[in-house]
Amino acid sequence: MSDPMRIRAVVKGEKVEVKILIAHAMETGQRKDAEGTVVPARYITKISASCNGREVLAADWGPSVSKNPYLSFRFKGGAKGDKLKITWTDTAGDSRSDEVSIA
Amino acid sequence: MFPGRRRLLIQLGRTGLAALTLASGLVPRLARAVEARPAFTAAGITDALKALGIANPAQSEAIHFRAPDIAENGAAVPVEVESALPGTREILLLVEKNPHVMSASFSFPDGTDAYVATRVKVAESSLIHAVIRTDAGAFYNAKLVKVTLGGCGG
Amino acid sequence: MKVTGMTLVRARWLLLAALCATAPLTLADDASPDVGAAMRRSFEAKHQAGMERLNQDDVQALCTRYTPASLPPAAAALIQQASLASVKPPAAGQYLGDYRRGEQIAQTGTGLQSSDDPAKPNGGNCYACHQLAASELAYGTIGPSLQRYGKLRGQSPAMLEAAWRKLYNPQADVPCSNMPRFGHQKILNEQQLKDLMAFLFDPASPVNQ
Amino acid sequence: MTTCCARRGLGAVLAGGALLLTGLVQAEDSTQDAIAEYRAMFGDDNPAELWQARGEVLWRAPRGPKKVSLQACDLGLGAGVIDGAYAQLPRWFDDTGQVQDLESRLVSCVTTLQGIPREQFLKVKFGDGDQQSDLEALTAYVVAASRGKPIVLPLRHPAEQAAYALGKAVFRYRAGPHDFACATCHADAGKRIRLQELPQLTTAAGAREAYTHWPAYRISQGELRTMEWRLQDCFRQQRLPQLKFGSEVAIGLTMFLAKTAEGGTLAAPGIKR
Repeated sequence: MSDPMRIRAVVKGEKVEVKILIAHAMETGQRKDAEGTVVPARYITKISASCNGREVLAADWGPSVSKNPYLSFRFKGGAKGDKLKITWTDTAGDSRSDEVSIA
Repeated sequence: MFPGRRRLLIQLGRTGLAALTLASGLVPRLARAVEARPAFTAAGITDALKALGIANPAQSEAIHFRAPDIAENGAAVPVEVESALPGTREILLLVEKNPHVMSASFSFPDGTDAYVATRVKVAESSLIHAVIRTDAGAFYNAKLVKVTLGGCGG
Repeated sequence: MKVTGMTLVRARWLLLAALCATAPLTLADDASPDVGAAMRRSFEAKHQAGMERLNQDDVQALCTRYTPASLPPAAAALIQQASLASVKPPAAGQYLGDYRRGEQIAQTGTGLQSSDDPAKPNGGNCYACHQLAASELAYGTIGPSLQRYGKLRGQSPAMLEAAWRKLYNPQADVPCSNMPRFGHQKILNEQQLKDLMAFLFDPASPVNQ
Repeated sequence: MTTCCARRGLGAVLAGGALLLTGLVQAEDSTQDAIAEYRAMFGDDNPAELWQARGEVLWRAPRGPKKVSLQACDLGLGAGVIDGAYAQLPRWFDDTGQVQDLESRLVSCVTTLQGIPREQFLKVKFGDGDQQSDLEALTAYVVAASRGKPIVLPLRHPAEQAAYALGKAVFRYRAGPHDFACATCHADAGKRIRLQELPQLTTAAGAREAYTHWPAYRISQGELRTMEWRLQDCFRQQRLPQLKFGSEVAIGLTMFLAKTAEGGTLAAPGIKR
C-alpha cells in the first residue's frame, strides 16, 4: 500500500503552480538488501495530472528518476477550489491517485 | 570504469555492504521483461533518440536548462527545464553517461507551460540533455553536471 | 599496542611521575564521568566491530584528555618516543610500490567498519582529509594539502623515511595527531603503504602533475 | 549533440578571467558555489514531508493492543502537546525516571499507552526501502511542530546535567583502530571531509548549524534519518561497535549537542546530501 502524495497547487497570477512529492522507492532492480537479496525493479512509469477532469500534464518515467520523486509544473486555466488530481502507475501495476483543491 | 563512476561507488558504499551493490544498481541495466519501452532501454543518446523518432536535433539557447555544476550526490540531481520555443509539445531528459540514458519525458497539452522541474539519478559526471519536441522539429540544450564525493566515504 | 606494549607500560609510569611532579593532572585524577564504563554499557558488538575496540591504549587515553596544543611536553615526548619505536620500515628498504594502486587506496573510504566486508582490503581514505591530485575536487581539509608532494621534496632516503613514518605512525611526529596510525594499527599492510608512498612520490603519479 | 559544452561553466571561466583572480582560490570558490547551488535547488521541497504526513496519521490513529492514539503522550510539555516539545528535549521524565530524547520518549509512549512491545516497535528503527519505520515517521511529525522555535534547555535536573557532562566527555573519546573521536572531525572550525563542510560542534554557531537541521532527509539514502541514526552512523564510521538505541551515550551526546546549540532556531526536518 502506498502513502499519499504531497501535492501543492497554488494560483499564481494567471497560472497554477504545482509541486508534487511522491513516496516511491524507484527501485532500479539492481540494489541488494542487507541480506544480499536483489530488490526487484519497481518504479513509476506513468504519471499524469488533470484539473477538473482536463489533462494538464502527462509523463513517462524510467528508473533514473530519483527516489521519492519530485515534480513541478505550471498550467493555465485553473482557479481556486478546482480539483487537481495526480495519478501514477508503476512497473508492478500498482497505481495511486490523490486529489487536492487548488489554493 | 570511469573515475566518476568509481567515486560514486565509493560514496554510496557509506551505507555499507548493501549500498555497494546499490551503487551498481543506481542506474540499472534493465530487464526487458520489466521495461518494454525501447527509449528507456537504449544504451546511448543516438539509440534513445532513434527510438523516440528524433534525428539531428539542433541546439537552442531558447531552452533554459538549470542544473547545478556540481552535485553532492548523484542519487538526486535537481534539473529545471523551460522552453521558449513555440509549439513545444514535449521535454525529454537524457543523462549521457547513465547506462540507460533516457530518464523521463513530459508532454504538455495546450495551456500547460513548457516547463518542468524534477530530480534525476546521475551515475557519474555527465552531460544532461534536455531535448524538446516542437511542432517545428526537435531541439536540445545540455548542461555538464559533475558528481562528487561529500562525506566520510564509507 | 602489541609492538610498543612494553615500552608504553614503562612510559606510562614515567609519565605519571613526570606529571605528578609538574602539574596536578594525572591519568588517575578524573572528575569527569567514567566515560569508558558508559561507553561499554552503551555499545554492542556488531560484525567485525567488537567491544574490545572501545578499550583505549595509552596514546588514545592521553589524546582523549589532551589536544596537541594542551598536551604536557613530558607526555608528548613519551608518545613520540614510543611511537617512533613502533615504526617498522619496509622489507629491503623498498619504500615505493605502484602509484595506481596507491590512488585507489587513497580514494577508498571503506574498511574496518561494522558494515564493511572484512575480506576486502581496507581503504586509506586519504582524500577525506587531504588534497592530493589536482584533478580530484572532492578533497577534505582536516589535514594539510599534499599536492605535488614528491615533486616538492624529491626522493632522498630521509624524505622517504619521514613519509613512511607519517603513514605508519603519525604520533611519532605529531603527538595526538588526528591521523590514523595506518601501519601500527594494521589498517593498511606493508604493500598498501608502499603503494601510497608511490602515489605521493612517483613523478608519474597524479599527485605530482 | 554530445560535443556541446557546459555553458554555465564556460561563462564562469570567462567572467573569472576578466577579473584575473588566482586560479586556486577561484576553483575553490566555484566548487563551493556550485555545491551551494545544488543545495539551493532543492528549495523547500523536502521529501521529509512524506514522513511527517505518515507520522501525523500514526500519532492520531488508535493503535496497538490498547487501541489508543498517542494524543495522550507527554513529550515534556504536557499530555498531547507537540508544539515546541522537540525544542526542549532531551529532558528528565519523572514517570520513567530517565533523561530521554525524543525518540526514546516516543518509544515509552508507544509501549505504555498503546501496549505495543518495545522490540516490535523498534524492529524497524531505521527505514530501508520497503521497510518503513514508524519511529522515523513519528519523529518527523513531532520535530516539524517545533520549526521556528528556539532550543531551550535549562538543565535543572541533576540527571540532565550528568547527561550533558557525559556527552561532552564522550565527544573526545578516542578509540578503535583509527583512533577516531567525534572531536577528530568536529572540534575545529572551517574544516571539511571531501566536499562536506564539518560543523564545529563545540561552538554555539556550529552546533546550531548542525542540530537545528536534524532529523533530515538524506538524499544519498532517500530516507528520513533521525538523530539516533545520525549518532549510530557516526560511530560506525569511527569504526566502533554499534551504539545502542536510547543508550546513555546516545542521550548524553544528544544533550551535549542540543545544549551547545541552545538558542538556535529549529528548522528540522532538514535535507542533507
